[in-house]
Amino acid sequence: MNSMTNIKYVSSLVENRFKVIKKEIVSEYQISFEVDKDEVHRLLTLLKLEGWIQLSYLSAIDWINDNEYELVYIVMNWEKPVHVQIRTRISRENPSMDSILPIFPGCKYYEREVHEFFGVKFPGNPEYAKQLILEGWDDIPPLRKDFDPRAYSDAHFAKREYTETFVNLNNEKSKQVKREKRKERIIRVRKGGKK
Amino acid sequence: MSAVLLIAIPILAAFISIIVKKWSPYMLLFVSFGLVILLGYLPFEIITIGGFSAPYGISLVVDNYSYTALYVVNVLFFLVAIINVCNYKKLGTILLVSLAGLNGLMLTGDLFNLFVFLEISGISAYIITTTNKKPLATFNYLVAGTVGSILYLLGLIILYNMFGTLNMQDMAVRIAASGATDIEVALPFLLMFIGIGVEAKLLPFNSWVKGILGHSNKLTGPMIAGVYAAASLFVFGRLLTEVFVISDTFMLIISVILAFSILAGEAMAYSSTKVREILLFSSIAQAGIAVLIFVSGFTGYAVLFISLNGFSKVVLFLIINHATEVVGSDEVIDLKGLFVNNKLVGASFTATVLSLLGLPLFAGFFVKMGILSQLFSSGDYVFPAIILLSSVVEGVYFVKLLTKLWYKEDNLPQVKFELPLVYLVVVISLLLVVFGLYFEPLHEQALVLVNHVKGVIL
Amino acid sequence: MASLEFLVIIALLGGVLAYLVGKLSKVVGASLTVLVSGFIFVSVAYFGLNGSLDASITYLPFVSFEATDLYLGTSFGILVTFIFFMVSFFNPYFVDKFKYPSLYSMFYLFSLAGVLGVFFTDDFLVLFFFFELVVWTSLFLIPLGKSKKAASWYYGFSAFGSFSLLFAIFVMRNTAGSFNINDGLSMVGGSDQILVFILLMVAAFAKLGAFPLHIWLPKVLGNSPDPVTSVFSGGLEKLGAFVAVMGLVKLAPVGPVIEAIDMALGQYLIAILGALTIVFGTLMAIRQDDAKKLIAYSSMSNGGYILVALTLLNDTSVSGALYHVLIHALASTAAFLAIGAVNRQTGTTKMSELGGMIHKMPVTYIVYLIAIISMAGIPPMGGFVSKWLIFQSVINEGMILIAIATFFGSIGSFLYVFRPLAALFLGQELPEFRKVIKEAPFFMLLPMIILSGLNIFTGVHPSVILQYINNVLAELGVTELGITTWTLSGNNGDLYPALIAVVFGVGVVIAFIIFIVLKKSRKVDLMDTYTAGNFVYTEELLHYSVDFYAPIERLYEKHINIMKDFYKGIAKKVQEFGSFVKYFFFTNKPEITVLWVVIVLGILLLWGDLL
Amino acid sequence: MIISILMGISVAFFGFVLQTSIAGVNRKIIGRVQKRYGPKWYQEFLDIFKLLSKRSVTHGWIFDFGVIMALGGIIATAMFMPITNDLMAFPGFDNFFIFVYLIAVGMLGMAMSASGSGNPLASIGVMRALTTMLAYEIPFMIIVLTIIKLTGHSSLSEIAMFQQTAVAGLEFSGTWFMIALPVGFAVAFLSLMGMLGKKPFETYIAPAEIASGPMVEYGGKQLGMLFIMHEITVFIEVSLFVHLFLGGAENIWIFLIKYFLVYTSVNLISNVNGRFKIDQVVVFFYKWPLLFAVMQAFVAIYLGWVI
Amino acid sequence: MESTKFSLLTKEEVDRKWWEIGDFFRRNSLWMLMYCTGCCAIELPPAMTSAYDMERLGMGPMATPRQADVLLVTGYLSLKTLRRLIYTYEQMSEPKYVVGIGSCTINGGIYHDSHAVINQLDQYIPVDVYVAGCMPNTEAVMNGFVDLMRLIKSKKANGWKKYHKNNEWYKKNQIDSLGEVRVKDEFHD
Repeated sequence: MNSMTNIKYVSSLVENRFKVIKKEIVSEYQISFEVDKDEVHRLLTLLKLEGWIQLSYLSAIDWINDNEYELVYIVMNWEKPVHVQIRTRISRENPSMDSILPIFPGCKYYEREVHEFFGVKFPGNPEYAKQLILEGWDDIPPLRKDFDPRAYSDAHFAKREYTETFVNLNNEKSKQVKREKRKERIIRVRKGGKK
Repeated sequence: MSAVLLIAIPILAAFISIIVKKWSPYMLLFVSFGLVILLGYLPFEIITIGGFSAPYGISLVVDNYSYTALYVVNVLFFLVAIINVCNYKKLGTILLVSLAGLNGLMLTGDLFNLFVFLEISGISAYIITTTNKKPLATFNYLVAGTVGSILYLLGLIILYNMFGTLNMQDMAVRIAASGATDIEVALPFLLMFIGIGVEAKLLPFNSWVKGILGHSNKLTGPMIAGVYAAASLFVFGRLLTEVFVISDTFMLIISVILAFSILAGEAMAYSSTKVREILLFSSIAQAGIAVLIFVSGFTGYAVLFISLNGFSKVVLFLIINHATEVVGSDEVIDLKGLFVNNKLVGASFTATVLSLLGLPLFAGFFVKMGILSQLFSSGDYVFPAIILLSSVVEGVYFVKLLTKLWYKEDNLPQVKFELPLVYLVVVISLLLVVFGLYFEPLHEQALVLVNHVKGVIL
Repeated sequence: MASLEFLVIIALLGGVLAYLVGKLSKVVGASLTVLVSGFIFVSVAYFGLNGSLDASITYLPFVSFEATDLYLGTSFGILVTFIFFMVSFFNPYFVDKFKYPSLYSMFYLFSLAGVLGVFFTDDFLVLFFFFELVVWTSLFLIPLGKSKKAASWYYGFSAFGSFSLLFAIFVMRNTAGSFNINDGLSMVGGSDQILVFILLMVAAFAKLGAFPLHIWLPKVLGNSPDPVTSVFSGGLEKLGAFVAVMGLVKLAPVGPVIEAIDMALGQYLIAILGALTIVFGTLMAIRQDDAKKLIAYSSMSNGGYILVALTLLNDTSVSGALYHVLIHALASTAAFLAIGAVNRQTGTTKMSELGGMIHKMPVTYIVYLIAIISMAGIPPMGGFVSKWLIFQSVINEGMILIAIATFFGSIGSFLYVFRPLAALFLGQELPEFRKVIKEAPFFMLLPMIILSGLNIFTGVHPSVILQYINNVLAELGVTELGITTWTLSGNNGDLYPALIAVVFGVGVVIAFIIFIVLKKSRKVDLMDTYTAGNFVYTEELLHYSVDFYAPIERLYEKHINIMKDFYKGIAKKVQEFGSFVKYFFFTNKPEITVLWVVIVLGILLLWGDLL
Repeated sequence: MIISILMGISVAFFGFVLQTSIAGVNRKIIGRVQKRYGPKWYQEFLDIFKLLSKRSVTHGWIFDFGVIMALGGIIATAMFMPITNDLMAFPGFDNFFIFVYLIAVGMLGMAMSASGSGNPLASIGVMRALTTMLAYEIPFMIIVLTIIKLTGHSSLSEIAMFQQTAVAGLEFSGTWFMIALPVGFAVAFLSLMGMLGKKPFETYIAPAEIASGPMVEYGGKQLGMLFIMHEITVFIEVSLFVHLFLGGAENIWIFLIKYFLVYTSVNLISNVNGRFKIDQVVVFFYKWPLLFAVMQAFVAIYLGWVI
Repeated sequence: MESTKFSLLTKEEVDRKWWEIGDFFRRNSLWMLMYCTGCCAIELPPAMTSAYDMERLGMGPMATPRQADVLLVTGYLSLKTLRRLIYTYEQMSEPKYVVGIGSCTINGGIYHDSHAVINQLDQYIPVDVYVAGCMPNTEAVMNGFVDLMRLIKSKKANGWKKYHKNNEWYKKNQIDSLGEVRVKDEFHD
């Protein structure tokens, strides 16, 4: 059972059941499908029944110029070692996606993280709005493309001001001379000269 | 003023009361109270009815033993009668007849006459127990009672044609003179033993006790467990000390029966959850102990033990039966917290129980000490061990019962004890405490009875 | 010239009077117990010490006392009456919570009367009379507390014990002819002596709560109200010790002598059982969550010490045992009173629910600290002296297994006495107690302070009391312990307790000087502790008191209540036997009776020719 | 009386100075074992005095009183300790049980103030310290029981003298108990490591697990005083071991050498060991050490096989 | 100068004398708190091994802030770590020193533009010695410790006094960037 048969098995399994917008074999053990938003739940249930029992990761990508978020679900099968990525696109204005808590209970924290960093709502997961990592965050979700961290950093954290003047050591010869002498001495020692 | 009156007056009153239905309860009270007074002037002598001498005539014996027995039975009877006279009016005559039968049992010196009185008191007992509204139990009691008395009669007949006489003293003299071996005499004595054993509630023969006392009411409980039990044990004592000659095999069987009935009685009491059952099984065990003392020959302390036991059983059964009537069931759970509201009755109940257990400051302590010291002095280690072990078990289940009855927080059983019962119960428990502290009079009484040698009349 | 009989009557009448007064107002009735027990203690102690207790009898009918050269009885008597007097201070404060307050004070004084009678009599029957009186009067004190079943357990065991004592008394009477204690114990011989020895030991074990018969101790001491628990462990257990002294010391050693350790087999078996008591008590005490049950198991293991010491029969061991009786009484009463004070303020003694009592109840804390130092046998307090004496004799006899048990017991006692200290008094102050709790009232503190003062005194200057114990030894016929005014001399080395206390004082002074000289440190709130950077706001999270010795408990968790199941099994057997007989004999069908009559008749008939 | 008390104080002070310097030397030896220079020999003194000079934190009167009681109890125990045959503060009263139980006062003081500090880690540390004490104390006491039974004395100086000179009357006298009771010596050495809290049995000051156990909340002077207490405790336990098994000391130099050898060997062994889990410690001591201790005691007392 | 007689030292002189002696002990036995906040902490273990041997200088790791003298801030400080760091710093016993290791403590280093990392440590807690370098070499760290010891000797390492003197300034800075120091989370409410 090498990986190729698994990949073929998965792609055949998904393609003839769902309208796959884009299929891409990412690597020897990873394949990704882009599917419409409302087919995601059925697809994940099917994959789970077929043995993809572990939800490895759930994240979002912010396509700001398409004005869309792309949610990525990565599921893993222990018997047939293939990572399957399920990608969907959701609109960027008040983004929301039904939670997959009933299918993969593990998604509880991922969804909280995605909400905290991207602002995607997940109705159906009771705790998606709770604060997870950022303590007392008062700005827009930080991982959105339109968020400028540098501005935030300048606003909140005082920076160290450096005066631009160059200080030349007044009566001390610059260190460059000392470096050449040391280089010669090393070459001389290497040639077996006196120290 | 001879002892015959003790039997004659109640029977006469019984017949009169049939005619005058209305007054029978007051006549009952008057007669029983009169007898108690009469007992004060009773001379110690043997009355031969109609002048016929020993082998033929019937003789009534009034000696120390029967005097004490009469005293205890009559006082108990009177007490029970006072409490129950108002609500058991119809039973006036029957109670008078039973009083006559009991007095006869105590007095008679003649074996056949004993059988007659046994029948009289038995029949009146069966009728009294009908008030329990449990016909099957009464029927069971009837059958067992009659079987017992018939066996007694059979034993009596065998003895009669062996020795030709019916009089106890005469019989004892003849047995000793005839030099009959123990084995021959053993069969009639065993028959008589079983006969009386049924009435005295020894274990294998007392299957009627649970039915009767288990569903007893304020009259039958004290009457059967108190008065009749004391009477039958006195009769048993009379026979064992006067007449029986106990061979060692016969002794072995009896001691097995007694030991079994003591231990089993306690175990059954430990395992039962109804309060009346606890009391009746513990009285079975106490009956076994009483017979045991008679068999080992210490009449003095046995009499004390029986009378104390009688009084205590009357008190216990009165309280519990009254509470059961009011509450409706005698399960320990339902009676839980009974004494929280009526402390006086509870205090006397506890005092009686503690004296039954033989704890100090109560009369039971010295009686138990007396019994044990005599058993030990006769060099027997087995029976005291059994008695002590049984009293440990008895102590545990009585303490469990007491803590349940005294301690309960909410919805206590609403039980009101009317004045005469409370008065009687408190007086008896005070008596127990007084005799517990000041034990001299009982001790002399016991010594007087101890040197009551077989066949010799004081 | 206080006559003993007068004292007993005072106690009984005092009880009745306390009952009547108690009917009017609970607290006055209870404080009457303080007066009566105080009067009795003072008269017993004063007259007992200078030996002028007269034993004439005028009223009580069959009672006969003996007080002249009865040092054993007087020493026990003074100790137990003292404990009763100290504990009675607690009565007025606890009595309003009981269901039957006036009954409580009456039975309290009745048990005091019983205790008085037991120690001062020379006649076995009188001893048994008062012994039983103590049993049933203390029986009714127990249900006033939490559990009702504890009373029946208690009665079952102590009735078993006292009835075996009664059996032994009558067996001795058969040989000695009279109920006198001394010649009863000395004259009995041969197989009777073994029987008497076993029965006396059963009685002692039942009353002391030693190994085979110890089930009732934690159940009763754990659940009964606090003054009753202190009276039980301080006073009533000493009856068992008294009977143990009679059985082990006055009675000649029983059984063949084992030459390796030159001890009689009977004594050795009792020593083994004593050792088992120590080990079992310590193991069970370590895992208790309820502080009272824990101290109950500790008094069980201390009872084991007394038994082991009594069996060795040389001067250090018997004096050690008697001294340990005194020390254990003082220390465990002080500990129980301290926990009682906490119980009265907070209403619970469960360690998992308590914490930080020291901030509001410092005096109770110090009393408890001194009590546990003495219980664990640490030098400045009395426990060290008695344990030192016992170790001297155990090592001198060279008994390894018993030495292991005693060492395990003394180290284990340090473990389990520390557990309530840490869980109850120290640690975080739980918020619900912070506002409600305040220090125990003065009259509750008074007995505790007196007891801890005595704990210290018995540790610093023991020879005063050991002097008195010596003439008890002389009376018992054991060689006396070598004492000078300040030092004790054991088998292999001598001890100068006052020097240890002084040196300890010097050490503390030095440490205090170091502490004072240096910079004053900054007072910080208890919640401001190192929590590895987490911000913790609730006290419960920072208070470690639930299953304190988890690593040790895990080792023997599975077989804890072997003995409890054993006794429950017995109770079940009796019940089954009862219902079996009931089922078999008591049916409503009359023919069953006739059947049995015929069977018995058949047996007799067949008897004739078979046998 | 006053002179002997002053003598005692000086013994305690001597013990402190001795042990602190030897501990410093040992840290240097351990350094050299790990091929590095290791700290100055008086580094321990520097640490202690640095701590004493800092301004620390207190959690209430019991927190301070416990430290004072601990240090006081340990100083008191050290005052009883005999250094050589004749150099001791209270001749005749240095009973073995005083040491075992007075150390318990120190332990109780520290335990009290640690759990008084309100930090759960401290209470867990105290619990572990007491559990390990229960474990290592029993085999040690059995071996000491045998020694006391053989010598007939329970005071340290007599036991030491017993081992030094062969007295005609007593059949085992004259040989060190290290040689006379070899198995006992091994068991006692294990218990000594438990007592000193050295590596395999260092469960109660486990810096990684419970942040140095009872010492969690101690800062400046309290921690300094506890360090002094720890040093004096080590002095007591090691010199106890020296007197019991290595035959005490005729003069001060022999004592120093024996002391140094024992402490360094313990330290070296402990530095190559990991740390036991708390359950393993209890189970470990109740398996082989207890068995050997009992066997040794039985053989020595009843069968009299002493080398 | 009226008399050359040995004049009694005034109280301040005595205290100063004691303080100098205390400084001698404090600089020769510096205990560092094992609180590794960022990636520069990897430099500390080599400092303890035989190559550089921190113990030579009398330095050693200690488990809790109460016992430690030196707080090593190694590497970048996110907001959450800074809150815990301030709480730990306040728990340390006086006199305490802080050594900022790595350029992230100096000017935010490579994370200077991140929303989560602070840029300048001494705005929030007083820092005695900085060791520059994005992961400074162990020698540099050891050199930093030696500098600290020299500062203690010359009585210039009084960061903790500054923290007391202008506490409001520090507190204001902390509140400005952190919002609040003692936060509640879902587990310890």
